[in-house]
Amino acid sequence: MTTIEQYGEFETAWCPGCGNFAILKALKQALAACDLAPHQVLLVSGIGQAAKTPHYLKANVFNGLHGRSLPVATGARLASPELVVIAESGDGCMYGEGGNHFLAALRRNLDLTILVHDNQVYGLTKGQASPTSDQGFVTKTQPHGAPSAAFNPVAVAVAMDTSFVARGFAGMPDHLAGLIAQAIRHRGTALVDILQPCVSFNPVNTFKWYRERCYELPAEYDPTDQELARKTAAEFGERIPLGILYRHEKPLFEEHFAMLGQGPLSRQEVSRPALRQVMESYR
Amino acid sequence: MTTIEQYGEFETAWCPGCGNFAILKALKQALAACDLAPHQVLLVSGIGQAAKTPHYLKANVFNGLHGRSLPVATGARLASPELVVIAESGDGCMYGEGGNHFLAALRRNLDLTILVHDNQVYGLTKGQASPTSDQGFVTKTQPHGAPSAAFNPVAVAVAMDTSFVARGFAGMPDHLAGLIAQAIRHRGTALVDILQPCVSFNPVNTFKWYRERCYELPAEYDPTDQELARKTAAEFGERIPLGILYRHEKPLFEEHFAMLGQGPLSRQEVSRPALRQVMESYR
Amino acid sequence: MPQEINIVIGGEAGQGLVTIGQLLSKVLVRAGCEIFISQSYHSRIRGGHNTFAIRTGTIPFHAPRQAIDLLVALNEESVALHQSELAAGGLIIADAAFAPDAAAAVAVPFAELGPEKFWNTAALGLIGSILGLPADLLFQAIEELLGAKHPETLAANREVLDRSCQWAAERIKGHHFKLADSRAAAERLMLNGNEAIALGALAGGLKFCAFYPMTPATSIVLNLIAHADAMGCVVEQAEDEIAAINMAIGASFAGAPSMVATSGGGFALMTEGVSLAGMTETPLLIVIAQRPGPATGLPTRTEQGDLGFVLHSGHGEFPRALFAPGDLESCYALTQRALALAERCQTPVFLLTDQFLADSSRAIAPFDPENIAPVRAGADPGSMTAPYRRYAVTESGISPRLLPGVSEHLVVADSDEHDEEGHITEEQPVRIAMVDKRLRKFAGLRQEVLPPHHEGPADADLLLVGWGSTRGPLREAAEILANQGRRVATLHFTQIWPLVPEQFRDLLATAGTVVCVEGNATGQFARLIRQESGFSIPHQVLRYDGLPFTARYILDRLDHLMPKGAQP
Amino acid sequence: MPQEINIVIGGEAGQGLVTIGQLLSKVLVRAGCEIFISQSYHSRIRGGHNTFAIRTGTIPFHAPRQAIDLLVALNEESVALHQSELAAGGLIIADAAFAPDAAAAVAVPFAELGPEKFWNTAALGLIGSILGLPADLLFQAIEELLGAKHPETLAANREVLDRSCQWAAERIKGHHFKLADSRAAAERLMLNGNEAIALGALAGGLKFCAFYPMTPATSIVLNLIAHADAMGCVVEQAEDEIAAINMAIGASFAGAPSMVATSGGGFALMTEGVSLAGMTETPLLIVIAQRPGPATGLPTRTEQGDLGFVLHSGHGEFPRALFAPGDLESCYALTQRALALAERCQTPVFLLTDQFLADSSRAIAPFDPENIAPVRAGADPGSMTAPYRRYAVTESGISPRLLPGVSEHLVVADSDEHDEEGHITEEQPVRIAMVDKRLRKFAGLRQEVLPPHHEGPADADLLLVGWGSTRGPLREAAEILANQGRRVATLHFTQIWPLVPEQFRDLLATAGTVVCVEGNATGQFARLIRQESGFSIPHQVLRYDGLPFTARYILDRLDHLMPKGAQP
Ligand SMILES: Cc1ncc(C[n+]2csc(CCOP(=O)(O)OP(=O)(O)O)c2C)c(N)n1
Ligand SMILES: Cc1ncc(C[n+]2csc(CCOP(=O)(O)OP(=O)(O)O)c2C)c(N)n1
Ligand code: SF4
Ligand code: SF4
Ligand SMILES: [Mg+2]
Ligand SMILES: [Mg+2]
Repeated sequence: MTTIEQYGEFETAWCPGCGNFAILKALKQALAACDLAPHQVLLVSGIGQAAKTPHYLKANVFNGLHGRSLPVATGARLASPELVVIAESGDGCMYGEGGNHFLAALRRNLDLTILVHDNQVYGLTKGQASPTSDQGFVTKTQPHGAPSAAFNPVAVAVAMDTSFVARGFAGMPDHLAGLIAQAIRHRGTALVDILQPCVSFNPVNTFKWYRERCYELPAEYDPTDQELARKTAAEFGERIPLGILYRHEKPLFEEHFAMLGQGPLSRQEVSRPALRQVMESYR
Repeated sequence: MTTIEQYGEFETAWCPGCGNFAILKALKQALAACDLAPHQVLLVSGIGQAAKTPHYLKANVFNGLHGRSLPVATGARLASPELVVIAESGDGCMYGEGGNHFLAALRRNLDLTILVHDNQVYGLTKGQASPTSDQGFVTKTQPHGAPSAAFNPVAVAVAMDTSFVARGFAGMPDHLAGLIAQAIRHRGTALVDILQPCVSFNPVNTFKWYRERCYELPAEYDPTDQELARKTAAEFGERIPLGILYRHEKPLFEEHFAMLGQGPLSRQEVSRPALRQVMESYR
Repeated sequence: MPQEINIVIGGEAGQGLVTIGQLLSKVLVRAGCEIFISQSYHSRIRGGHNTFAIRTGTIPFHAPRQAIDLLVALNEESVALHQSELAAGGLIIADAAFAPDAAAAVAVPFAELGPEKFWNTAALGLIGSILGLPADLLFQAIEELLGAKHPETLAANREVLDRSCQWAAERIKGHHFKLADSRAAAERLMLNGNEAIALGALAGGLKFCAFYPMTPATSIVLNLIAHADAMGCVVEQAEDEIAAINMAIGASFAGAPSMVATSGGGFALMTEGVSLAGMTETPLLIVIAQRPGPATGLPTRTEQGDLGFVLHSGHGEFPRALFAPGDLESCYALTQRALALAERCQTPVFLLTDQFLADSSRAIAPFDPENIAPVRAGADPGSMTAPYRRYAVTESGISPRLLPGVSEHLVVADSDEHDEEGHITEEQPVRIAMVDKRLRKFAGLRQEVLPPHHEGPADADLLLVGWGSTRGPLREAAEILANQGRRVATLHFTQIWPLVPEQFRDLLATAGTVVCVEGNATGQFARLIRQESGFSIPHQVLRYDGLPFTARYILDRLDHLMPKGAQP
Repeated sequence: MPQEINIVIGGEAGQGLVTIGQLLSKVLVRAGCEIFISQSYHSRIRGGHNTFAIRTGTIPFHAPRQAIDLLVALNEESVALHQSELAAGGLIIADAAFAPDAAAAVAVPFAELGPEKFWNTAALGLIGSILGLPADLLFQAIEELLGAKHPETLAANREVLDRSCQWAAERIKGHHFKLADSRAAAERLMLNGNEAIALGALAGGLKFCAFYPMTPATSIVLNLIAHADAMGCVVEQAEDEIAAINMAIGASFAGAPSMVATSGGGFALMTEGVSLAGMTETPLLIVIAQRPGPATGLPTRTEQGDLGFVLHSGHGEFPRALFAPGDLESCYALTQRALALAERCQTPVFLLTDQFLADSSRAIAPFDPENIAPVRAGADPGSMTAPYRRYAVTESGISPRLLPGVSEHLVVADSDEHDEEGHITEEQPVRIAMVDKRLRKFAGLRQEVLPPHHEGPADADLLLVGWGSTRGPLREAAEILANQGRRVATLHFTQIWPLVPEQFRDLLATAGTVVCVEGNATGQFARLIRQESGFSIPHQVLRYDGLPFTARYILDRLDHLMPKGAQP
């Protein structure tokens, strides 16, 4: 039985009051709840404040480039099907610089968990608009307000028939821990978009702002009903639904690769007889 | 009054029987119908068979990099609001390599037309799966069939509340010409996904295959009803809807830039008094 | 009275050290002092150890100094980290709570001077009085910052300020930090390198900039945005760096003098676009503010490690120019030059700076807004004979560039190899003609290369070679040695490509000991010099810990090269 | 009987010239002939002018030849384009419809030989009989292609084949194209460069490849995919090149020997990832098949224009190695070496090839599948003491690499500057230690550099220097000159980085005239040689029209360098 303590306590570089602290705690809680030991887990992140998270708990870590957590996670997952792979980064990383990988990852449906700290702003670079910034959101780089419409990740994920689509809120850590645990347990690609107040650069979308709008999906909500999911996922503004918006099983990407049945590629020897046959084919 | 002849006739590098011929003709028809002279139009493309299209009619042309037609079109449009800018390329170019630009362009809503020759395959590179290839589509590079789910561009565009979303078919050139003309006339970003049989590398999605499935949206279909549009856009398989799936007006991206009111940036002088004031501000 | 004083304010991000530093700088400038400001900070928003260093006095400075005269420690860590750097006769100002008990330390009872939210004002008062700055000047600066909205806050600040000045006047004695009054004009611009680049760009006729945020380049764009409406410049935050450069290319094609600004990692994503600009012959200014790599490296520190990468960036072969400004004045001037050159030669031109130059400020004589020659894009359609050929083969290699939509001439640009009209071709003779045409532009570029700046005797015993942001420390080190009677010279490059060996080979050959000073671990510029001139620079002083060069750093490493006794 | 014959089949894409060519090649190999095949095609799927050239005879060939002995023109354009290249005594085979009326031309009434769909078979028959190849061998090849499914089709083919052989035997006389029988073993592998690279990769232990399609690299991956299941190798088509390299890095981190394959434009998008591999010290093989740039350039042609770009790719500083195979054997061997080196030094290693080498095939002695040493990723966790430190500072600079998940040791990799455990740091001393550690690996790389291959007298009058794919034409040119009694030597590099001047400086210095031969317009390798050795190669033979070098091309350009009379 793994305990949250096994994941350790580390000093962070985050601002006091940042929503990231609650997300970090929820993640540890979820990993413990899934009874995973640190060495069974690989956390892959990009660059940003959110992307520093993997440094703040015990696990295998690949902290790569801004925007590129998903391809690295994909490669690692394909090389080592025994690893529990979690890609974790910010909204700018996942939906901005990494937008194309986000689309491709949802199409692939690897057994992979995607956690997005969505503070609707670029934090580490000091407060530019991000893809999820509300249209009109005023920053130093967008003095007349963000000119583009906000990206709604869950709406797009549902439209792409993603296997598991959820939204959580740093202000409700236990609910969030539950979502993350279910995402990790889900067989397929699971997206959890996490509303995360940034106390330094997002004066609009504060804990209070989210609290006034967020509501938990009712018990009778059926996450397997895609049409309902499309409608619900589109909702973001006066009211913001939290919970599992859409969930259904589909074939895993891994199933297309027979050799992944034999475990990690690092343990698979090169077969001389097979190589001989390959060479023969060029006769 | 512009005639289709003004757009000229050129020798192409396409295979006999390719769907691109009909698209080229429809494009000329639409431009003439909009009474645009060649020099008023800028065609921006990427790399691929579709991306060669701009070389085959009279117009201003920027034939750039694979996947990058949209950013180039965006820059050109912002520099010269008098140009009618059309980004035209293949499914691989727009939804594969260029996926992140596709998302950003839909969020921006510039007055821009996006034409995608969607042959569900990488043509110029000899037949690999593209983002829109049906899952399981067998190619030399996907001998066990395309492992990822197919990308549904119109479903994503509707989910992103794109201003104008349509689907055409190279097998119905007049209907297609009508769609393109409306897309060009539409004030905002207009996406036309064009089903384009590739006779050399796509033996599955042939003219016949599409004909058996495509149907025109009925006259009573209301393209302003987003919920209906979401449902309709999701339809691709046994039946494939053609026409304007979703349309509504929203503020133009250009409106956020006051200086674009003064016409092309190339005609705007640097004001010494303004520069002096700017410098003063560093006192 | 000292000719210069090096003040270092240390504390956590969020403690307001930048506010204190900026207010103090303003006052110093108005008091007619020369100043040089350098900042050091961590890649985080709150916490971490940051410093704001002001080197001030009666002579102009172009580099930071290591030895600290006045250390203002806003937290205990600052004392621990910098105490050892204190100069002889140096002073530490710290709260009584954590002030070290050392002769050099002044334990300040901040609590007694005022409530915590006014401690910045208190610190300003203390420093001001130590430096002998008039309290009114100090208060005026605070007024300008807070505005007249809340008179009661202002009054409270005034009180704390006076109390602090008083306290210092009484308790801090026997230190000679009163600044000699200086002749420097009060009417100067306070600029850092990135601000100077932004001004240069706007003065040079920039009309479009696309960017994706990246330290230390972002502040260039922030400054463009602040003046975008006034100057009629479109600035757009792109979805990624690939989009940024392709947008800029599209805008430039359509007639807007355009630039992108980024750092190494973001630039890596632009290299395909660089090649596109080269092939389509689209003018483009690419500004790269370097930070230590590889990969994410040290995001908020400085390095000169991307020279080779930038110089060879983009697949295939096409002409380019690369500038590396050495001070604020050249940031302003070279940015304009680069924009003009890009338009004239229709090719990408690079401006290479770094975090040190980006974030270090000086008060300098104002630029003349009348004395500019902004770029105008494109040729006159009237002069063109039909059919217009975008890539007409010419002797100079430069083809007439029309803008799309401004006339009935059709403008066709192509990333494939193309014929004169811009259409795809695979004809070998056309290919050869086009490659030759593009490369002929390189000859043109070579003709207007800025020669390196040589200071000191041609036959110096010691020649210090450098490029870009190292200019200040390089020259200061040379001056120090010169003052010790050594025959020393400096050779500083601000145009890195093309290189014209005739401009410097003799200087390298005739000098005694030649040392290349650069901010990287492998001596990239020295390699480039050998590649282009065949001359191998025998000695190197390198720095790659993320901190800027200082005269001291260079001199310490020159020691072993110098005849004993002649030690600085 | 001629020692060699150069056969060129020309026609449109889609006309089946590749089928004819491949069948003919198969038969020639079985008949014991040496062959060298080179292809040229346009960037389109149908139409355009393509050629399939087979140089065959009794001695091994390593380059194409310009002069054509037997031109098989499937369309009129082929006659027009190649008639002038016909060698003395050369022959043109063309349909009566468009055969030129020249002595050298044979007008074939294809219509009489069979229905159109069998004309490929007819052409094969004609060529076969001209070369004196047994009809049974020809038919056997056709049988293998069509399979036994449709006996009637086979019968029809046999008929056309015999009729055509007959026709040729009667009508085409007086030509000495019957091949001397050769000793070459029939049991050989028919490979092109990309196939040899794929085999090398699989033999070397490759377990993961991510790619985005790009000519001329795609066929490497196609060959990996064809054998992926048999060899247990995961190959994934990524959404773009950025994803491809980051996936490969992720897979390598997790223990799969990994590679990416692309061309210049796609590689440009990978350069940030290259820097990531350097910083995280993740083994990675990067194969770049060059084509002419800039930008999209000439997608289906050849060039050596990306050397400088690849060598300097990635921001910041980290060690790397770069190989450039010169023939099929080294494609196979160097790919294995590169994979092993990447794993041992935990850094990116490059393999630079080009369209010419990629698409030219030879029949070579089979490789020994037993004689391989596949890479095994990672160290033994048992040997590790806790806490495990991924980036432990060592003398060699190489830190013990464990794989995540295989033990309880936690593996932490970071793109920021990091401490020994892999966690973000901004400490200057750690930064310096890590830079030094990474760069120490370069010393290791330098110790196992493959020396350039030198052939001929050390004090030759003429030394031809080249690298990568030019090896064949370079040596053939030298042989021709040697046969004319000139003292000529070649110096060919297959490892381009690191360069060890001690390995070649004297050879350059002692030779008479030194000429660098490379496939680009600016002499990139010559510049590199000067940068590393200080030696300036005075003469260059360059090619940048997209076509491969031939001995003839080189010799023509050497003329002016040679004392008159001594002309080849
Ligand atoms: C290629 C590249 N471009 C830009 C950057 C600079 N950068 C670092 S973090 C960041 C944005 C972070 O925003 P987000 O992903 O939302 O994370 P947050 O800091 O808000 O948690 C940017 C633009 C980079 N490191 N690399
Ligand atoms: C950066 C880059 N990667 C890859 C390529 C190679 N490439 C050229 S066209 C193409 C795919 C074309 O597919 P699509 O966009 O669907 O156009 P189509 O040929 O099917 O019309 C690819 C991968 C390239 N030119 N540049
Ligand atoms: S900047 Fe925002 S996101 Fe980053 S740590 Fe501070 S509060 Fe959190
Ligand atoms: S390959 Fe396909 S898309 Fe390309 S021209 Fe031929 S048929 Fe059309
Ligand atoms: Mg964010
Ligand atoms: Mg396509």
